[in-house]
Amino acid sequence: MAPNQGAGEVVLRATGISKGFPGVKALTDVDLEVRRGEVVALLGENGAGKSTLIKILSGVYSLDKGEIELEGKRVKFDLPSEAKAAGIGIIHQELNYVATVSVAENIYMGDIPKKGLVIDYRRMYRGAREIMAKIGVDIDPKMPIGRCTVAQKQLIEIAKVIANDVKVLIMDEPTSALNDVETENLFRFIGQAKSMGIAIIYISHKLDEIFRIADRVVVLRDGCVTGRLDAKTATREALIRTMVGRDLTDMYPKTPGAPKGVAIEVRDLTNDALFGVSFAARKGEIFGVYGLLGSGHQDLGAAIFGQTIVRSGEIWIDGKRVKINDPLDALKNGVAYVPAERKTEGLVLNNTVRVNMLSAFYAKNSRRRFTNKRFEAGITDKWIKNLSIKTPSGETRVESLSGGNQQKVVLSKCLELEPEVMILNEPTRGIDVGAKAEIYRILDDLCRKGKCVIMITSEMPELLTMSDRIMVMHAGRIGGFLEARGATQEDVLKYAIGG
Amino acid sequence: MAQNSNTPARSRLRRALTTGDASSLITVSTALVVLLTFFSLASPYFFKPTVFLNIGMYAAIVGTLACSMTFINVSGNIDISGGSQIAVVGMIAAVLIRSGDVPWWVGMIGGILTGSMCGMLNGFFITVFKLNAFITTIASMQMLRGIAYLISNGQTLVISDQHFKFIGRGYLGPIPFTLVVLIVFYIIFYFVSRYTVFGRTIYMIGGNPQASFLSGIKVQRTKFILYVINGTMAGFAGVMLASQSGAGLPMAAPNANMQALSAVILGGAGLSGGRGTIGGTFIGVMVLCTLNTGMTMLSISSFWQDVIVGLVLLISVSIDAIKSGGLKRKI
Amino acid sequence: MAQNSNTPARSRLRRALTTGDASSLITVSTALVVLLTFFSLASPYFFKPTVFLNIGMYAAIVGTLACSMTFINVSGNIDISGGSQIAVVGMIAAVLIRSGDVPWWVGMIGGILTGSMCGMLNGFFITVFKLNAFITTIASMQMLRGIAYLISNGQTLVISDQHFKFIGRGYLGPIPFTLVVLIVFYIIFYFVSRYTVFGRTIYMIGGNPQASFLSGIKVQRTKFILYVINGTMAGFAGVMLASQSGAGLPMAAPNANMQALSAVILGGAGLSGGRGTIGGTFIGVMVLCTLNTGMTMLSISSFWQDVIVGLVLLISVSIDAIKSGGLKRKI
Amino acid sequence: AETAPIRVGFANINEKGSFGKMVLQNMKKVAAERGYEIICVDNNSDGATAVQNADTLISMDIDIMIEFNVDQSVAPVIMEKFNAASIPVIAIDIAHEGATFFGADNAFAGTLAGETAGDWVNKNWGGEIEYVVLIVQPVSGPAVAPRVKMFPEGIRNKGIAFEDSQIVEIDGQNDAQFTQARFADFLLAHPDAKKIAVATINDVAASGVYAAAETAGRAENIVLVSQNCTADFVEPMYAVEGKTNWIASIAYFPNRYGEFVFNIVDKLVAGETLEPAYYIDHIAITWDNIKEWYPIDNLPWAGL
Ligand SMILES: Nc1ncnc2c1ncn2[C@@H]1O[C@H](COP(=O)(O)OP(=O)(O)OP(=O)(O)O)[C@@H](O)[C@H]1O
Ligand SMILES: Nc1ncnc2c1ncn2[C@@H]1O[C@H](COP(=O)(O)OP(=O)(O)OP(=O)(O)O)[C@@H](O)[C@H]1O
Ligand SMILES: [Mg+2]
Ligand SMILES: [Mg+2]
Repeated sequence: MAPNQGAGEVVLRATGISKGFPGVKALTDVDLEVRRGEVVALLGENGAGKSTLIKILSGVYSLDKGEIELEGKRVKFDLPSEAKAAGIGIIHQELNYVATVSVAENIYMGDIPKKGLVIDYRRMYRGAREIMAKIGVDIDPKMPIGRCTVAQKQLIEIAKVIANDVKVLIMDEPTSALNDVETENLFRFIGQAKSMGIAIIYISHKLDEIFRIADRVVVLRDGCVTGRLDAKTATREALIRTMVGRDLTDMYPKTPGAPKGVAIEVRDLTNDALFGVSFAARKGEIFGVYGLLGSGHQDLGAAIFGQTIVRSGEIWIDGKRVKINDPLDALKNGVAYVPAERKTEGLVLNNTVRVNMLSAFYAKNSRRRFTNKRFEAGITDKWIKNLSIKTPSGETRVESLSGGNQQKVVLSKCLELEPEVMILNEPTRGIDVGAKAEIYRILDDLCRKGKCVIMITSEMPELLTMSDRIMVMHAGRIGGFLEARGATQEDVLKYAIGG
Repeated sequence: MAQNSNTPARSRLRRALTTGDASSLITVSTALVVLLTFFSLASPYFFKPTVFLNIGMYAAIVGTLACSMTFINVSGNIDISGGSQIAVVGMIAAVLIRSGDVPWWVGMIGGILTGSMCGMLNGFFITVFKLNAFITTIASMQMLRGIAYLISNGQTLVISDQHFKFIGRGYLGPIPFTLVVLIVFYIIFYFVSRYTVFGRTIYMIGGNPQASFLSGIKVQRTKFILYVINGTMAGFAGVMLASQSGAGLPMAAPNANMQALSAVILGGAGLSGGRGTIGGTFIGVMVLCTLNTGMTMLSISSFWQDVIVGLVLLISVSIDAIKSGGLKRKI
Repeated sequence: MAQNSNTPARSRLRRALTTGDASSLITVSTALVVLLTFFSLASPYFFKPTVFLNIGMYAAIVGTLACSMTFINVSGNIDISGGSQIAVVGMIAAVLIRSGDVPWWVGMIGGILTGSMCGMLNGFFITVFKLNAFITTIASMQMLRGIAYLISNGQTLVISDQHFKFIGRGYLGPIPFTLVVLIVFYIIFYFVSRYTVFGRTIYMIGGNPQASFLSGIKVQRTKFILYVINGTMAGFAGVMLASQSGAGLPMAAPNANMQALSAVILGGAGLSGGRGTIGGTFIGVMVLCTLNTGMTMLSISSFWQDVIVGLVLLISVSIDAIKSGGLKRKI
Repeated sequence: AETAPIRVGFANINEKGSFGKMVLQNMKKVAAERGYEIICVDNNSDGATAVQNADTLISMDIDIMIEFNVDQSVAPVIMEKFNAASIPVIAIDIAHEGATFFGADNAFAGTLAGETAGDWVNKNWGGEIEYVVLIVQPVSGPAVAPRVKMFPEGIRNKGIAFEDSQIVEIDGQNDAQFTQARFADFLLAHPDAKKIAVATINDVAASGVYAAAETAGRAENIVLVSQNCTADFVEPMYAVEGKTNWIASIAYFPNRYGEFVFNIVDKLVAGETLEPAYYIDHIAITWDNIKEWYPIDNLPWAGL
C-alpha cells in the first residue's frame, strides 16, 4: 500500500480478523492498519461488519481468529477497560450514557479523578469543562446528562473519549445526531488530533464527510474487505460501487408532488416543547420539517401522534377535527408514525420480524381478535420482498438484523396500515446509502399515491431534495415556510436560527 | 447469505434449539424426565397412575397461579402477592358459605371475585401511578395477609358444605376434578398466548412497552387486565385450596407464590419480559410437584428438600444461561 | 434554553425537590416526622430517649442489611436471600463458639466470613453465568435456609458466652452497642457512596450497565464485590442477631429481608437502578422500626400492623410517583 | 405365617424444630424395635401440606396412620381420606374426629403454666401482679393457642386477682428476634411495672422475651413460663443454675411420643379396644426437678 504523505508509522495493525456470531459470520479475514496522524474511514452497508470490527479492536467482543498489534506489540483485550488503558478510545454507534449521573461523571466514567481515596470533584468539573471546550461545547458539567439533548449527549460521548490520552481514536457514526455546526466543531477537533499524531478510524454513512476528513478508505461488504481506496482520488461512484456492489444511479428519486388538498392541519399545538405550532400538509406532497436541535421539530411528530402530552391545540384530518389521546387514536384516524429511535421506540427487538410488522395492524383493526399465521406470513413476505429486507425469514428476531433492515421493518409496519398521513422522524438515521435510496423511493411512491408524508429531518440534503414544501422550526415555534424547489441551505438555516 | 454453511432448515432448527423459549422448554422437560426416572427407580410406590393423578390434584393450586403468572412475567411484570390473595379468597369464601344465607356457589363466586378485586388493587397502583410491580406487590402481599387474618381475627373457618367439597376433592371418574380444571386453564391460556391478538400483545409489551405503545397498544390497560386475570386465577386457586383443606385459613399458601414463580422461571419465562411459554410453565409446575411428592415418598428431610429445590432451580437456569452463551458474554 | 422562565438557581432547587433522590428523601422524612408526632401524641411512653435508643438497638439487624442492600439496589440488582444468610451466619457462629475450642471472637469472625461466602455464592452465579439476580437469590434463599437447618439438624444452638452477648446486648454508656455499629456502618457507606470512585461506579452500573462496561468499568467485578459486601453485612447482622437472641436459630430472621428491602425502597432506591441514597435508607429503616415499636406500644393488633406497614410503603412510593409525574405519564 | 411387616405412616408436625425432630427420632427408634415399617413425612406445620401428605401416604399402601397435624380445621378432610381407605388413625396433639387421640392437653398445659407462675408469684411477689403478657402466635393456628390463653386462668387458680385489662397480647410472629424487640417495647411502655407474668407458646419465643428483659436490665421484673421444654429452655437453665426468672417450661416429652404412640399401635394390632383419648402427663420443669427429667449428661436431643 502506498504510504500517505504526512502519516507516520503504523500504530494499530489488525491482521486476519475473523468473528462469527451464532449463525452469522460477521467478519472474515479482515486486515486493517492505521498510522499516526491518519484518518482511515471504514465504509460499508448496514450489517457489513464495521461496528463488529471496531468492537473487537476495543475489547468489547473477543475475536475468533487473527491478531492485533499496538505500536508493534501483540495485544489482546478482554475488556474495554484494557483497551482503554492501552490508549484506544472509542465512540460507539449507540449513545452510551448514564442518565442519572452528571455530565462530568459521564465524561470521566471509568477513571474519575481522585485525591487520595476521595473523588476530586473540583478537578473533575474543571477538567470536564476544559475537555468540552476542546470540541466547542459549553454544558454545565454538574447537570444530570438525562436532561441533555441527543446532540449534546453525542458531543459528551466524544468528550468522554478525548478525556484520556489516546493513541487510537475510533468513531462509529459520531455525526448521525449532529447538525452542521456541531459537525464542523468535531472536524476541527479531528484536524487537531491528526496533527498531534493520533491515529483515527472513522465510520460514517455520510459520504461527504469521508471526502472531507479521510486519508484512506477501507470498504467492508459481508464481513470481507472489498476495497482499499485513497480518499483524495476516489470518486463518489467508486465508493458506492465498492460498498453495495452495484451502481446507484438515482439517490433521490423525487418526482414533483401534485398536492390535492389538505390532509392534516395542526392548529396551535402547544406542550412542553412546542408553542402554538400551526401548519397544514397536503395530500400528495412530502412536507419537510427541519430544525436545529432543541427547536422542537423532534417533538412535533410525537405530539401529533399522541405519544406525548399536548396541552392545547387542535388537529384536523381531512377536514374533520379529531381527538388524539394516544397512538391508537392516531392510527385509527389514518396517521402512522416512524419514530426517531427504532430500537427503543420502533421495535420489539426480541420478537420476530413478522410480529413487529403486524403489531400496529392488529391494534388498528381491533375487530381482529385472533392471529392467523398464514395471513401474517403473506404480509411479511410481501414487505420483505418489496423493500428487499435482508433477513433469513420472517421468523427471525429483529435484534439480529442490521440497522438499515430494522428501519425497513419499522417502515413496513407503518406502510401496511395504508395511512393517509405518514409522519417520519429522522427516517434515514444511520442507514447506508443503498437503503437510503430505497426509503426515498418508498416515500416518493406514497406521495404519488396521494398520501401525505411529513418528513422530520436534520439532514439538509434529504430535506432539500425530497421535500415539496419545508417548514423550519425555531425555539418551539415556526421559523418559516419555504417551497423546496429552489430553496438553498442558507435559506433554511436563516429561518432555523430565528433570523 | 454468506454466513450459512448448513442448510437453512437445519441451522434454523439448531438455532431454535439453542436459543430462547425452545431451549428452556428442553431444559425443563429434561429435568422432568430425569426426576420421573429417578423417583421411579428409587421408590417402588412412585410409578403408579394414582400417584401421578395425586400429583396433579395438588399441583392445581400452584399450577393455577403459575398459569396466569406466566402472562405477568411475559409482560415484564411480577406479582409476589399471590399467596396472600389466595388466603383472602379462602377466608371470604368461608365467611360467605358459613353465613348460611347464601348457597355454596355464591361463596365460590364471591371468593373468585375477591381474587379479581385483589388483582385490581395491584393493577390500579401499577398502571395509574406507574409504580414498580415488585414494590406494589410487596406492599399488597403484606396488606392482604393482614386482611386475611383480620377477617376472622386469626381464626380458621371450617367449611362443611358437601357441594363445596367437590371442587377441591372430587373426582370425575378416576381423574381429580382440580386436575381437570388445571388442564382446562392451561389449554385456554395456551390458546390465548398463541392464537389471539391479546396474547401477542402480552409478548410485545414485555419485549418493549414503549414500542408497543407507539404501535397503538393500550399498554396500561393490558397490564391492568393481566393483573385482574392473575387475581381471578388466584381466586380459583384460593377456592380450590379452601375446598381441599375444608376451611378458610388465614395463613394459607405461605409458599405458593414463590413456588409458582419458581415454576414460571423454570418454564423459561424470566423476569425481563417478552419470553416464556405456557407449556414451559406447565412442565415447570410438574417438576416442582414431582419433586415434592417424590422427596416426600423417599422421606427426604425437609431441610434437604429446600436445598434440593433451590439447586434444581439454580442448575436449570444456569444450563439455560450457558446454552445461550452466558459464560462467554462479557456483560 | 427557552423553557426556563425562572432563574436558574430557583429552578434547579425546584427540580431537585420534585425529582429523583431528594424528592424521595423528603417523602420518607415526612413520613418519619408524621409517625413520630403521631406516636408521641398517642402514647405517653413514646417520646423518651430510652425509647429511641431502644428502637435503634433493634433496628440494627434490619438496618445493617438494608445498608448494603441499598448498594445492591442502586446497582440495579436485588438480593432476597439476606434473611437466610443471617440464619446460616448465626448457626455457624454458634457452632464455633459452642465447640469450646476457639475463643468467642473467632466465632464472630467465622460468622461474618460465612456471610461473605454466601455473598460470593450469589455473586458467582450472577456474574459468571450472568443469571438474573432475583432468580439467583430466590434459589439461594431456599438453599441457604435449608443449610441453616442442616447445620444443627434443626436444633436451636444456645450461646452462653458472656463476651459474645455484649455485641448484641451491650451498652456504651447509655447507647446500645448495636446502634453505634449501625451508625458507623451508615457513615462509612454514606462516605463511600458520595466520595469514592467505587461508590459512583455503583450508580453508573445501575444507571446503564452497558454504557459503563463500554466506558471501561469492570461491571461484573463490581457486582461481585457488591454481593460479597452484602453477604458480609448479612454476616454482621447475623452475628448481632445471634448475640441478641443468645442463640443460633435456624429459623432466624424470616422477615428481615423483606423489611430491609422495604426500607431501601422507602428510602428511594427503587428497583430500576441508578437511584437511591444511604441517608434515605437510614430514614426508611427508622420509619419501619418506629412503626413497629409505636404500634406495639399502642397494642395495635398484629393483623393491623401488617396492613399498616403495607399501606405506608404503598402510600409513600405513590407520593413519590405522583410528584415525579407518574399520574400524567402515558406509559 | 409371617408376612411383610405392618406399614405405619407418620406425618410429623414440622421437622424444622427440635420438637418435631425428637418425635421423629423416637418414632423411628420404637418402630424399629417393635418390628414395624415406618414411613415418615413432614407436614411443615401447614394444613394444606398435611392434606396432601395424607394422599401420598395412602398411595404408599400404609396400614396404620399416625397423624401429627397442627391445623384443626383440616382434620375432617384428612379423616375423610383415611376413612375412605379404611386406615385407622392415631392423631397426635390435635383431636381428629374418628381418630384415637394421643398427646398434649393444650388447655391443661396452659393452665399448668399459669399455676406454676402463680405459685412463684405468691412466694416471691406476695401474690401481686401488675401485668400478664401473652406472647401469641396466630400463624401457629388456633389449636395450640390455649397453651398461652389459659395462662391467666392458671394464675387466678392460685388465688391471684387481676383485671382482664391487665392482660396484654403481643404477636411474636414466630420470630425470636421480633419477639425480643416487641417485648422490649412493652417494657419501655411500662417503665414502672415491676411484676409482669409472661407466657409464651414455645421456648424460642421465651428466649426472645428473656433476652429483652435482661438487656433492659429488668429480668427481675418478670416471671416467665414457656412451653415444650426444649434445649432453648434447658441449656440456659443449667448455665445459670436456676438463677433466672424464666422459671419453668411445660414438658411434653416429645422424646417419648414414639413409645406412647406405639403402645396404642400395639393394642390396635392386637385387636384390643382403644380409649378415645390418651393424654400426656404434662409436667412443669423447673430448677427443682430438671435434673430428674432432663439430666445434663443425658439430654434427649443430644443425639440429634
Ligand atoms: N452481538 C451480535 N450477535 C450476533 N450477531 C451479530 C452481533 N453483532 C453483529 N452481528 C452480526 O454481524 C454483522 C455485522 O454487524 P455490524 O454491526 O458490524 O454491522 P455494521 O457494519 O456496523 O452495520 P451498520 O452500518 O448498520 O452499523 C451483522 O449482520 C450481524 O449479523
Ligand atoms: N442477537 C443478535 N443476533 C444476531 N445478530 C445481532 C444480534 N444483535 C445484534 N446483531 C447484529 O449486530 C449488528 C450491530 O448491532 P448494533 O447494535 O451495532 O447496531 P446496528 O444494527 O448496526 O444498528 P444501526 O446501524 O441502526 O445503529 C446488527 O447489524 C445486527 O445484525
Ligand atoms: Mg455499525
Ligand atoms: Mg450497526
